[in-house]
Amino acid sequence: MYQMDKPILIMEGITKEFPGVKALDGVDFELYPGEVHALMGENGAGKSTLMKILSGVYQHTAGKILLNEEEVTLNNPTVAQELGISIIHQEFNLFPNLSAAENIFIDRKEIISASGKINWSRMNAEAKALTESIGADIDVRREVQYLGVHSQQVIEIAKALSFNAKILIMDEPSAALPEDEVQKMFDVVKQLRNNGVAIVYVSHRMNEIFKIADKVTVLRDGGKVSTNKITETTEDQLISEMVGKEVGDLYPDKTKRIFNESVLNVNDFDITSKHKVSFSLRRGEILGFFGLVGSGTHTLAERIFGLKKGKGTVEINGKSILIKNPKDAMKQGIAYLPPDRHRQGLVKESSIRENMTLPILKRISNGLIIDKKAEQVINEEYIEKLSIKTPSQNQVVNLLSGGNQQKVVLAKWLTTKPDILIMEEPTRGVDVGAKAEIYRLINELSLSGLSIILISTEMPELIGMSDRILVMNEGNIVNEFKNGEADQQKLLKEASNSIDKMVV
Amino acid sequence: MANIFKRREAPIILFTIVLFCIFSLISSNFLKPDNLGLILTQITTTGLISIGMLMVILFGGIDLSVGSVLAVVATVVGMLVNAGINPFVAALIGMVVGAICGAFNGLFIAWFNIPEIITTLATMFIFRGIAVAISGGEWVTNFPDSFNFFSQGKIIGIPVPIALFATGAIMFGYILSQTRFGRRVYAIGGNKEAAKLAGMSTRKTKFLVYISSGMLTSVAAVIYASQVGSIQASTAGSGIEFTVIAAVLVGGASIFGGVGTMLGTAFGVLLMGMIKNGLVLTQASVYWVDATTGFILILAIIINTVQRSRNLASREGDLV
Amino acid sequence: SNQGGATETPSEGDTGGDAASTSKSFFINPKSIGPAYWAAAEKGVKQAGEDLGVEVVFNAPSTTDSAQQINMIQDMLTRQVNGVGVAPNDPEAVAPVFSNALSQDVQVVTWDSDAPDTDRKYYIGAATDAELGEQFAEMIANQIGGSGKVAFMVASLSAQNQTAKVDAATAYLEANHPDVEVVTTVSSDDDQQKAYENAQNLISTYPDLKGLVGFAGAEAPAAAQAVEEAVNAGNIEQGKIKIAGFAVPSLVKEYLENGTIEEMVTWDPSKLGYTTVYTLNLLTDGEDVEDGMEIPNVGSIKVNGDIILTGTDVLTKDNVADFGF
Amino acid sequence: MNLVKEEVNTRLKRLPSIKINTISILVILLAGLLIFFSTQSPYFLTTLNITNVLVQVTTIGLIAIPMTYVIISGAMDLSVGSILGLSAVTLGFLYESGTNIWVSVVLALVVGALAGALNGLLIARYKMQAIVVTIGTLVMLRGLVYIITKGKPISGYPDSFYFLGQGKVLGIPFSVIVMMALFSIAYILIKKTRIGRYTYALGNNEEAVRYSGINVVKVRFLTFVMSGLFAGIAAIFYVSRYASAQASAGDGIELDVITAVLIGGTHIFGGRGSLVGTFLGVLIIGTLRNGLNLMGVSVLFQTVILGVLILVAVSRQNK
Ligand SMILES: Nc1ncnc2c1ncn2[C@@H]1O[C@H](COP(=O)(O)OP(=O)(O)OP(=O)(O)O)[C@@H](O)[C@H]1O
Ligand SMILES: Nc1ncnc2c1ncn2[C@@H]1O[C@H](COP(=O)(O)OP(=O)(O)OP(=O)(O)O)[C@@H](O)[C@H]1O
Ligand SMILES: [Mg+2]
Ligand SMILES: [Mg+2]
Repeated sequence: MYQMDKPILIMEGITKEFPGVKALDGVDFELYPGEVHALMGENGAGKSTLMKILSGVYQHTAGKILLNEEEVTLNNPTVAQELGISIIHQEFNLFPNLSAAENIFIDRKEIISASGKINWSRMNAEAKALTESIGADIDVRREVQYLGVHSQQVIEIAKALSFNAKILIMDEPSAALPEDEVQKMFDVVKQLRNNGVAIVYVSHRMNEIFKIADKVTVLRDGGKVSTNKITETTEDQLISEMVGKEVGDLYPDKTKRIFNESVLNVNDFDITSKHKVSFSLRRGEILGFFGLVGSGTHTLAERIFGLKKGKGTVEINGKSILIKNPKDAMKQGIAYLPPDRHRQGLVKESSIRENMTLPILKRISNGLIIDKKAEQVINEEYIEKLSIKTPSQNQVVNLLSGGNQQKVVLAKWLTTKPDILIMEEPTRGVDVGAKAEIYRLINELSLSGLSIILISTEMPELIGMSDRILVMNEGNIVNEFKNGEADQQKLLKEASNSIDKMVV
Repeated sequence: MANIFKRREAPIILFTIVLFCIFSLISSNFLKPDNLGLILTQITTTGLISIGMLMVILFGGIDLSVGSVLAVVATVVGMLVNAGINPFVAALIGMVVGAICGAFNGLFIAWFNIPEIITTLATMFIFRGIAVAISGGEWVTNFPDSFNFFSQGKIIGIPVPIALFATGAIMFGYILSQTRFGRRVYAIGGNKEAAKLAGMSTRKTKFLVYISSGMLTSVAAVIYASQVGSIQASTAGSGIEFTVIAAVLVGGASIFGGVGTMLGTAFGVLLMGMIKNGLVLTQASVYWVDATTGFILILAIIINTVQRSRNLASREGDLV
Repeated sequence: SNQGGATETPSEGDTGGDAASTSKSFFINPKSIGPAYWAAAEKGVKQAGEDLGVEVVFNAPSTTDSAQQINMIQDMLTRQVNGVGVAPNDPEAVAPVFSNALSQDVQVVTWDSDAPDTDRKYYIGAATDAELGEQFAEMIANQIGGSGKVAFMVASLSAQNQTAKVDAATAYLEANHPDVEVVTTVSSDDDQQKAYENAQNLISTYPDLKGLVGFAGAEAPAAAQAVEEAVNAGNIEQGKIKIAGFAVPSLVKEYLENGTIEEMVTWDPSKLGYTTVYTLNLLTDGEDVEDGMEIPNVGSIKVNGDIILTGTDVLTKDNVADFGF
Repeated sequence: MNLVKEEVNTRLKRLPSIKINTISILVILLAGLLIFFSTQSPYFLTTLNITNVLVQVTTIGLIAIPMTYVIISGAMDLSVGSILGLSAVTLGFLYESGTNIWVSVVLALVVGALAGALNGLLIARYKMQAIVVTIGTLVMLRGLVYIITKGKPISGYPDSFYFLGQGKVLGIPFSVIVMMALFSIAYILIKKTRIGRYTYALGNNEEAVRYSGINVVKVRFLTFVMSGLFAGIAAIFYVSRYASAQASAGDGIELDVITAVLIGGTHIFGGRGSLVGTFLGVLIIGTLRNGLNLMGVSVLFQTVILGVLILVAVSRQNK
């Protein structure tokens, strides 16, 4: 059916210019049937742009694309789909108001019967079959807005699969998925590869690349740096190719840390009316939380920060405090870095300056008037401290790369001078260079006495950063791992075991 | 059964029924078949316009110009029938005129990317001026009897206005819920970017919706002219956009687009018509009519909101 | 500078363009622009401008909005017109701008709708609101045989000239026809469809309704249309519901002819317009109107103190064809 | 990384220039109107007429101030005209029934603010769609006005009260001074204070503001209270200027106000806009009306011209 030794796709000298920007500069890229080809690079390196060209969303300004040795013009997404190229975009592209099945088959001729009517039963059945083939169990008639993030990701994947694609592009498909779902997705990817589908896999997660990819291509500043067999390269080599220089250890040394006084005590604290948790956080400690989707880590964070209503008090520095809203939490020195910087973290059309001081405007106002000077000083301080790359503090955050955007959110919360910082997915979608910097920062902060709750679904990050890791499962804390005790298998096992077998 | 209550239209349908019962209790005349027929006839113009408005709102847009389009078409059709043109031919020409008005809106919105509310605010003024200019400021009236068909005629025993509205509602209800074009309208309203990535032409779809909306409004205009019997271009249909928008939104549509159904809209229209009729029938003091109408509207909105938050609360996710 | 086209009237085709520019100019201000009633009035205004060789500007806001109307009067005072004729949307609110006009030696009259507590020199109407209200009341009472239920239909619940007529009619019925019961008053807000639906709803609400009284131009045709439909549908008998009040002849012609309406009160708005310009012209020449004076195109007028009345007509199927509006 | 910098720089240059453009286009437009009308009418460019225009725009101007806030914050208030009517007749009703005029004024303002609070409560607290809610209150409050007045205008106020709408200070109408002062205060508030920051941020990304620990309900609530209060202020000047509180006062004014705000460059979907722009938008509408009136152009053509102006002036506001 296909020939493994002949490239199904050749992209030659692809150049893409946006007004004032050269996003891609003469990139060559080859793809063979039955391979998983990873694409890596820093934020803004051009990965998504290259893939959008391949899927007909953007048109290249120079270069050519050969499919099965024939030159093709991919001038819109439908053409690409008809040629067997389908893509899972980096950002979700779902219709929240439509059902899962409709999302998968939106605007497709296949589900229209001769009379022009949509064949609902066929569509729902096929959608169900597709999602089940990925090992997911979702109600395909349900509107997507009522589904959770991982179901949404499943739909994206199912949608891409529904085309019977010969080339499948996955642009950071794992960014929003917890570890166990990633596993399921990998099973699907492998199955597809065995069926001869060529897969482009874009990710910032190094461990995934080594687990799934056959080849890896690195882009830097819009140009191609290298293409290697995965067996012939190493993590360090990839990192230095991506960043353009050597990067030291990603994670700081955590061996010689001792903690005494506890800052935050949580006793029988309601996550929901049915679920209560207890734990304590000590000064300068990085306390990791691991849990799969629905485990309650996110709700816990929002409850402590007062974003979700509920009963129950926490004890801060020995005093019992009732937190009704974020203001109460901030008064107690709590800050919360939310998981989704686009939706929850940033006012993207405002400047860095305005974003950074949003939570502390009251503090830096003289009466009603904002003290511009003070604001600028604070901005300068944090832009430097966090080495945010920007020409000026008046830069609109929309124009920053993901890593720098994330640093702005972090800076925003550091300006509140918190004692306790809750961070959720602090490096989601952030490239390795920026990641290293963020880790360095987190570590420095904890050394200077800041107590940190680190909620993450990225296990290497948790293991590398945390002094202790608590695992949550179905709204309960099921286990605790001290520094050095945890590994990925153990974490996953605790997090995914059925609850009734657990003894706390 | 449980499923019925989960439907988005459930609250508005229930609310309409409750109000229906209340009016029936207060006024013995309300339940009479004649009166029920009256309500149905009276809602046909707003009803037909609401169909187009529903589609526009599904896109996340809004159309403020419908009243002025109605005036243009009613004036043109009225003058044509008075000039001796066959009423059906005149009505068809009216639909062409309506389609042109819709295309004009669509052009600015879909091709020049000017937000709906701005385009239609402008065309609301412009079309009204055109209508008055065409009429020369005169009343268009004294239509030939043959024109009465559109208000008093019957098709298989059903009054023509009701038949037209029902046909429109069923046809577009079907198109919206069962065809590719209809689902595109929902998709674009739900997520424009995703719709583009899925290869849909948002422009073409929008353009078509505005043309359909113009044509639906022109059918309403023909009924209007025939019912009212005289057209004053400067006032005909002015302010109708508020009633229509209110009906669509009360019917469960979201102003942010993507959400709303023909069934809900039909009930929204019915509710609005019933309030108007019911408040006269219950002999409420004339000074209280507006206040009561507004209050009932707000009540309906509140009920819709409660339903929406109940749905959201059932969202799957992180131990909500 | 003649961009106004349709409404500015520099006496097109007049004998001396120069004369027009050096002579007087008047601002004639209806309640709003657009409604055909005012369009009819405009004809008389223009005609008078032409006949008298004066410049007339006929303009108003597009809705019956008192604030915008006053702004417009103010603008025309800036333009230094010699006289203004106003049909006020709010009779109280025009007081300041009228005294302002007077202080600039601008002659002020009201027409169609009065503002008695202001500095206006004259009010020009077909008849006083009280007289009209009583005339309507008498007409409906007669038609229904002196007893039964009637409903009032007005264009606005807040317009002085409507409420004054309603009050007079109500009082007249109470005094002279105690068996006539006014069941309700409904307002169309100048919207024909609403007037039509109001009429339908009234017929449906009061099965024993005997009369509908229209107080403004859009009401009677809407009432007649609804009654005719109800008769055609067999819901009521022909002639059971009578219609009285004010009507524009051309709008009710077919209903008079087919018997849905027997008689109505009417007056020609263009005569009001003509008289307004004529009066302002006299006033600015230092002259005055006199009772019984003949005005060309209008006929003889009645002057009663500061009120000028042009008179009303009773419209029947026999004379409806004679009216040119 | 150079690439990013370069792009950032070109973007940077473009961004502020967009802002300047909006304002400068409006200034050019206004200047163009002034020049055009002064060639068309000798009465146009007189102190008297300019004063007239300024007085005439006070109602729209006063309401356009909070409307700018409301629209920037990503919402909409269609009920302002009805609130104006309600405040106006409240004032009239209270005074007529023997309340001291200044007490009546204060209570009328309170009623305006309360009506705004009702909108605010439903929209901010209970998260209902602003357009829908304010269509509801538009109808309901106007109805309330008719209940209070039974349709009759209420007039006859003490002379001291007429000073507000008709008096002058140093030759400048008092109402104009108040409008300018409120525009200035509102300008400072939106440019230099927290409230302004929150307003813009709310229109851009409400979630992010909430996650920043800011009480978004309170902020949004306040914009609606402010909207009601300013409609009340406009009502006071309205009654004082026209010496009458009529049931139809302010009917349909929301369209004028929104038109002015949109012409002023405020983004219909929120997040962007300015009070300077709104002020210019108000002046442009006022000048256009006045100039066309002086030329004797029928309002029917005036509205067509306004329609075309909206398309031309606001067409740059791409989504
Ligand atoms: N729509 C656009 N308009 C202008 N420039 C763009 C656009 N999209 C991308 N770019 C430019 O292209 C460059 C590459 O962006 P791209 O999104 O491909 O990066 P990426 O490698 O996918 O990054 P990430 O890891 O953050 O997803 C960016 O630096 C930006 O300058
Ligand atoms: N429309 C655009 N115009 C100009 N530059 C853009 C545009 N869209 C993206 N960019 C640039 O592309 C780069 C990466 O963009 P992209 O949106 O892929 O990033 P990201 O911030 O890394 O997001 P994520 O967290 O999803 O990975 C940024 O430097 C951004 O400035
Ligand atoms: Mg990308
Ligand atoms: Mg990215």
